[in-house]
Amino acid sequence: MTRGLIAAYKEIDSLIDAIEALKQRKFQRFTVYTPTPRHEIEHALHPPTSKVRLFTLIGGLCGVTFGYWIAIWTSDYWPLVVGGKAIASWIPYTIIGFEVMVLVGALSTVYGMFILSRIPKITQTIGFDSRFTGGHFGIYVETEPERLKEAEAALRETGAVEVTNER
Amino acid sequence: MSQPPKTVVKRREFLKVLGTTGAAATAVGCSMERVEQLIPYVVSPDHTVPGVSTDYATVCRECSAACGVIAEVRDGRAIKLEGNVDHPVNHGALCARGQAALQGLYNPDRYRGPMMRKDNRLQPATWDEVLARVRQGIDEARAANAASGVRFLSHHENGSFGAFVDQWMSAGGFGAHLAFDPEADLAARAANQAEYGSAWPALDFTAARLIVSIGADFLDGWGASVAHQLSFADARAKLGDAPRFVFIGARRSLTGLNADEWLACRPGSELAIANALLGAVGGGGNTTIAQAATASGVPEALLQRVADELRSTKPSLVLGGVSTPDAHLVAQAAARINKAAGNVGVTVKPDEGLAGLGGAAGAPALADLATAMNAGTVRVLFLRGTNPVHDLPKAMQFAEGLAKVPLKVSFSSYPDETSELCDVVLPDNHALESWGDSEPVRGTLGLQQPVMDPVFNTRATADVMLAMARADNAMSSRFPWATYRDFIASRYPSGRAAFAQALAKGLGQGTALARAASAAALPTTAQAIAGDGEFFLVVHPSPALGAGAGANKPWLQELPDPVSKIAWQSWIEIHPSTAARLGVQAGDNLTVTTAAGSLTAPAYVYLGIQPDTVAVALGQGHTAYGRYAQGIGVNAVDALGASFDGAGRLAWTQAKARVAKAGDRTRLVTVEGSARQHGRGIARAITAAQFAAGEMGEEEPHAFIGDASHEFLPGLRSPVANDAQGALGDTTSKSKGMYAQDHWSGMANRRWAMTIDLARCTGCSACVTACYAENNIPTVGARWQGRSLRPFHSADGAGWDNAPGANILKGREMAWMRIERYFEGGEDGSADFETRFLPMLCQHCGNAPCESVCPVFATYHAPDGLNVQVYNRCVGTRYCSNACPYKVRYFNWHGYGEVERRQYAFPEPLNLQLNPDVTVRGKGVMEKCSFCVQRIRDAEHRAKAENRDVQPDEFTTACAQACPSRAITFGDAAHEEWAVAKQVEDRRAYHVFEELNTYTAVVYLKKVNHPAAGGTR
Amino acid sequence: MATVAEPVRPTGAARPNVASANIQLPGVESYEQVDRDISGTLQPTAGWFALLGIAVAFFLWGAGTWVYQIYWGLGNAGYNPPVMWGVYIISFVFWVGIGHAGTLISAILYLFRAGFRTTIYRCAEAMTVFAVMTAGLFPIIHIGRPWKFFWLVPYPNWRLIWPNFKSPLVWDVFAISTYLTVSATFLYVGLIPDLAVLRDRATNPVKKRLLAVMSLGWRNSEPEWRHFARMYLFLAALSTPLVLSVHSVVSFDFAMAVTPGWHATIFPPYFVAGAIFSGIGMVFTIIIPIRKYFRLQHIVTINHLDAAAKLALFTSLVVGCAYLIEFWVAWYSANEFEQAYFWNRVFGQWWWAAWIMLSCNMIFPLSLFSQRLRRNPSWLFIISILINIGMWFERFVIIVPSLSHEFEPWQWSGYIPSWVDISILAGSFGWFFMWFLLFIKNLPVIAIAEVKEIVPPRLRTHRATADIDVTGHHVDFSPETPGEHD
Amino acid sequence: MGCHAIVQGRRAPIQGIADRDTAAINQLLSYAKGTPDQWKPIPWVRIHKLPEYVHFPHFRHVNAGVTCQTCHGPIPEMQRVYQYASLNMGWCVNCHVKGYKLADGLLAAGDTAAARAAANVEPKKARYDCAVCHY
Repeated sequence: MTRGLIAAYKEIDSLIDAIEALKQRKFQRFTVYTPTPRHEIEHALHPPTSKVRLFTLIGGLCGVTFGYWIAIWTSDYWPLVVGGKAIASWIPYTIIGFEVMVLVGALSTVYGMFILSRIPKITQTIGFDSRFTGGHFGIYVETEPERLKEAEAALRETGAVEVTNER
Repeated sequence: MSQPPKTVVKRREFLKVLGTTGAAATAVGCSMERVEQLIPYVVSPDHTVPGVSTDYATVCRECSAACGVIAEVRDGRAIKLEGNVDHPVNHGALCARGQAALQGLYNPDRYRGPMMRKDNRLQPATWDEVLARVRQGIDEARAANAASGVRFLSHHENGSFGAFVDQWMSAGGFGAHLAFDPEADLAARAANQAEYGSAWPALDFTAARLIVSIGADFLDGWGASVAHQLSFADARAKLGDAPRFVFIGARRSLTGLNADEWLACRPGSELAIANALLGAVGGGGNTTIAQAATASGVPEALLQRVADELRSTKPSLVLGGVSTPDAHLVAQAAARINKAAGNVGVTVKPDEGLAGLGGAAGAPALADLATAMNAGTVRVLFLRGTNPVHDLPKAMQFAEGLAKVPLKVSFSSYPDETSELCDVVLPDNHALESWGDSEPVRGTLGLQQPVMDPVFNTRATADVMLAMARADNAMSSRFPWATYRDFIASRYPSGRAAFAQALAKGLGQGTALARAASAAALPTTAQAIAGDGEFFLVVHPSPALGAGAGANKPWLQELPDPVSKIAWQSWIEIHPSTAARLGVQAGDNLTVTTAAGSLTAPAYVYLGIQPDTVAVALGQGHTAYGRYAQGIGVNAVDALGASFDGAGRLAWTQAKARVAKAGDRTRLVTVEGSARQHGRGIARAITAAQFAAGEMGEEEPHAFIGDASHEFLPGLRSPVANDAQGALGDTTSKSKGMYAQDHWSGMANRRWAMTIDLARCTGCSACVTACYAENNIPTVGARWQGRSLRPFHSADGAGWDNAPGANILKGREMAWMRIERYFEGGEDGSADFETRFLPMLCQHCGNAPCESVCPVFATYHAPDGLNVQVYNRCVGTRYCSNACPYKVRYFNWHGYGEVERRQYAFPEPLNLQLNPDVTVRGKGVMEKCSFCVQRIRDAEHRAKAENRDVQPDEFTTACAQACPSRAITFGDAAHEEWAVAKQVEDRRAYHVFEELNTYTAVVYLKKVNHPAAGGTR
Repeated sequence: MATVAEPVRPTGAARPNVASANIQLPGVESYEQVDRDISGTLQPTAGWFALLGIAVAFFLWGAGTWVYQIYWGLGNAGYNPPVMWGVYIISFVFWVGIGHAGTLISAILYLFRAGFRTTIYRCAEAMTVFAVMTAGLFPIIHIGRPWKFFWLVPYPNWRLIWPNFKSPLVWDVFAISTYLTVSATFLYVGLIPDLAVLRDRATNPVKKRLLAVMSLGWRNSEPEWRHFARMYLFLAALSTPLVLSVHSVVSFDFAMAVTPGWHATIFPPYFVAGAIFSGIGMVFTIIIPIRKYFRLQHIVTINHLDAAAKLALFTSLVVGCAYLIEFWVAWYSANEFEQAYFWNRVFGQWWWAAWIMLSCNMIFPLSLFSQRLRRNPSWLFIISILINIGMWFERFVIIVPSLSHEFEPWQWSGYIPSWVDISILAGSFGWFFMWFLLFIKNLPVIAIAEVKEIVPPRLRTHRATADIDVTGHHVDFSPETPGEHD
Repeated sequence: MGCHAIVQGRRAPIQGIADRDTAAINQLLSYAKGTPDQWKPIPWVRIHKLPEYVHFPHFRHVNAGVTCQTCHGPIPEMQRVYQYASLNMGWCVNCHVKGYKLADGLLAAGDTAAARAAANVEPKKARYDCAVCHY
């Protein structure tokens, strides 16, 4: 039985029209594919801002805390004076704090991106066509079987080069 | 040491086993996995507790002064020599040559046993074989009625040995015995004998107000250097009241560099000057100042001023010690000046004189011997401790004569040029392995006892001779003694029991019956300096190598010459103006040609020499004598003919020479970067006048914005100088751990520190060698230790840079302590320049720049003020050395401590000398002066064991202990009772680069200069 | 095959500038062509194998020399105390510096929206990773006991002792390892969409599978792009201070010591500028041959090079200024140690090194003021080589003369690198280019997805050559949609 | 430390402790046959070995009252002697910093009575400055 429809587009304005059409017809669950991020699509969909930044913030804070802590704790763990400097000397330790902040912050950012965009998912290719990484834009519409006709119509009249059933 | 257990482990072998651990003890890695076997003593020798040192008092035989030494013996092997504090000559000090005696003892090239010439090659033999051969030779001589053709040539030794040999020879009806010492200043001895009635009067520099030395290098090899240096330094330590010192000579030796004024005179003109001065003090003399001035090239006014000074200043001390053919006359004139100036008994003390210096044979006697040998009348020749083939000019034809002697018996312990020509070698024990006695000063006996069993299969010559005597019907009756020890003991005035007691201190009362020196009248004439060529050739003994005996000891080879700072090399000293005239750069090879022969060596451009003079040092140019001596430099004697002074000493300064560029170059193996301070105030001085006037003398020249306070005492009173954030200074700070004054360990209550008095320091470098000995510092200059130049090289070393000192050319010397020699003035090449010696070692800064940059805490600041280097933690980033303003950190560029590396610095059995208390550093780690932390810990252990605190000045560092100038003081600057704590408050005290805010623990005391009236330096 | 685009002759009105270069790609018609042309670089050629062989040979020679050095000790290198740091640390700083251009181009220029970065940043980023990999080796080669290097890393151990966090070398460990990790991550995540492209173009099933794993199942869906863009932005935001900090920390290795010539507050900015300068030099050295031999002139257009050349010129001016200020400060400080050192640097025993540095970094780059030369790839290539040489000697001049002419006149010395130093330096170039050559034949050297951004998408009403702004947005096409104004 | 001054030839099993390896002990005796000048040294196999760069004065520890067993373990119970303590740096430093508890030492030595008596003796600390052991 049918899950949804995959439509491939050659032109971006056709894609935008298709998005508009689907929106007008109150289709909720559809995914847009594009070989490269286009602002036109953003404007058409105006999606919420990504949550990645939270991961960055938390990661960064953990990093800077750990950086300072490891430096200060180890200094006091076995106090040895060098060059007549204070044993736990926070000024140079700022460098450690900073570097660890960047490290952990960056890694957690990437981690956040993976979580939010559900990758890695190596095997699942439902609702995807290999042309979408090439030259074609695409839309995958998921809907109840009875509305498939309506969706197909919307996609075709906006100029889809091809509409296929995904099962 | 996976070496199988011996069925019967002899003590000596056991020592070797131990030795290998010593060498394996590198910081590179722990070797817990290795299965080892410990071979203990079966029956522990007396007083020997494993791991605990025993001290034995004995006598140093490295020069004729016969200083008293204490040998530190650990597990049956001598690991360190220190001066005997009670000894009347050296009072506890010890020179570099004395320190290096250990490397003679453990020299890897010593004969391991008796040798005999078979198919024209010296090959190992048994004692029975060689003794039989010797007996056979003697019998043949007797059979041929030529017993008198049996001769004995020995190194002149202070003590009974000479008498013993004489007795032995006469008992056997053999010919005369000659005792020879190439370094002995026979001229001075003879003149002294004639004028004072004592071969070597005691010289009291402290009593003098003016010292005039006419070529007498009393600090480097002339007579008993250590005794002179002690007295000289004490005199200089009188600061404002110290005597002024004028040096007269063609070349500024180490002694000359310590003079306040140098009269650069033509070689051979010293006699004229001496006579002129003699006249000036009203002692007769047949030369006027004007004549002397023209003869010597010294400006008349200058000479006149010195003469007036000598007349007006009382008491004074005049010394004559030139090496020209008229040396005896110069010495005589000097002695007469002292008489006329009333110095005898004041600064010159004949009755307290050094004894035992008399009785050495002159070179003419050796010439006669050589003639006899060439004539074939010598049947058997015994040689002991002397190396005439190297030390005597070719013209004397000693080697040729030797070839004509049927049986040549050498007692030499080393394969030197002479013993290599002999038929039989009966290797002698080293002085530290044998019995003996000496008479350093009249009435006092210095007792020499073996401090350990022989390293090799050697026997004491005296014992061998006793054995031979007992086996000989003719002689046995006159030699009742079983061993030489009995012989010595039997002669000990107050009997054997007293003798045994005296051994403990190494000193006793009595006389060693040194043969009375012949007080023959001195000839009143002398040869002139002969030869054509526009230059005078001055040949002088090397302060470290002497006439050559020291050349097989890597410590002495590695020790930069105190004057030229060149090591592992021969060089020709030439004046800048002359060099410019001949277009000679430093390092250009020069060929010096005299009638007798020629020398080729790199030029060293030296301010302290006459423009019409070139100088070469003795000691190098060995063709045998072991791996460290062979193939290095030239033998200066090759340029000398058979010309002697009136007392029979070979005249080292005897010829004129032609000097030509050889065309090629040899890089000078020098440790000198720049010989000028560039106004950086590193070695500072103050004139006596300023000092008297209470001025400060030279100050730190730069005071730029951000310059730190010059108040450095706080840095010395507390172990750690306060840091920028003040946490260490803040008494309430909690995070100070063991650095808190009230910490339970109490470590932070001490601040180890050192003062170095530049007024005393003479730059003799004894401290440097003492440091090598104490701290297992590797020598890196040997020919095979050079770095590889090609990626592929064969095992035999082909493809390696085999130039001596290749590592030092790259600045890789490891001396934790170095003596920097800075010149002041004389940029125009004039003789009016001053020299400042500055011992530079780790300054143990309170705010050490090296510490904070180390990523792994391998160097850090200990609570007791030490700047610690932890070898086994070091990863070798060398960042600390970059940060160090004093450049006193040294890196192990090669595996000097790894047996399997060709750079291995302690070839067996040299490794037996390694100090078990100090880690042998491995490849790739940084090292530096530790303030002898092992001695600090040892003192703390002792104190703890005796349940007390470390007493003030209870111990000191190796350098301070050895210093014959007593210039170095070590101790705890945080406690007033320690000497160093008082020293740092001296008005002359300063820190090097104090504006860097390093709060160093090494404080220098400014040198005090005594310029001539109106002079500045 | 696409035809080579003629350089766009700029009109007097609209001169390309660094901020918004004329980044149009007239030679590119369609997204498919982008895929085709860029993935066209991936076919191995005989020439490539030859180059790789040479690189590997150099690398092996260097590695062998290192083993030799470890066995016989560092004495085989040319060190001449007190010159305790030599070729190895010079090369360390050199390679770290090279790395900086990558991050600058991929991160800082990204934040500045400098569009010309698009076609060159992938190369630069790969270069960064490999350069930092190379640099990371040198401290280990340099230290006396490399097998103990791990002691610089803080980890719980039975010795109960930790690294000294006050030591600039430990800062280095943190900075360099962070930098390597972050830039490698940056490179990889940037690659994910392109890997997806390759995956879907791949015919060989094994390769397809491998690419599928590497591309983590990326599908170009809009939400993926949304998070991706955000992530990319924050990575850029973190990398920007990171790249500035890394070379500042490296400069602290010197600035924190009291050594004359090192102990200067100017070092961090001076080093960062120098690093970026040298990095851009290396980018030219790499990108110019690539664009020529792979015929990518229509993608990496002359405008891009022109813009990059301006950046090189700018950093060169900064560096030159720093050189001059150093001398001025030495004079103004009235610190005679500094003065003596700087005099020795230019007129003393090291004059030759100093003048190589000054001419290559300060004087020759001035030629880039000429637009004709800026737009001449051959000249840019020559200049880039000169910059590489000059920047290596800048580090030489900073390290060796300072150490050889320090406080203590008695310890002044010289320095001559030995064959060991040279071999290992050569080996490091072999190592670097080995990795880079492997990279260009296995991964897209130009960011496919991002190049597509600046290629006008096909429109129903055929306006393929419509104007687009720097971000590739159609100037005259913005559908009226809600949310446009948030 | 003067252990094994006397070696007993054979000894029967007592309190369930097995018979010692008498063959080995007899071999030990064989080294001391005849008069002292015929004695052979016993090639002791080294079990406890510190790296050469660690300076360890036994007497300081013995004087401080550290019992042999604290570091060497229950030697008498060992059929074959093995290295009891790790002897690594952390092990040393822990004791230096935290201090040596006499009670524990005595307990290890098997002297329970004395241990109980020493229950509340202050732990004996030692310096943990690097240069105390490494120079």
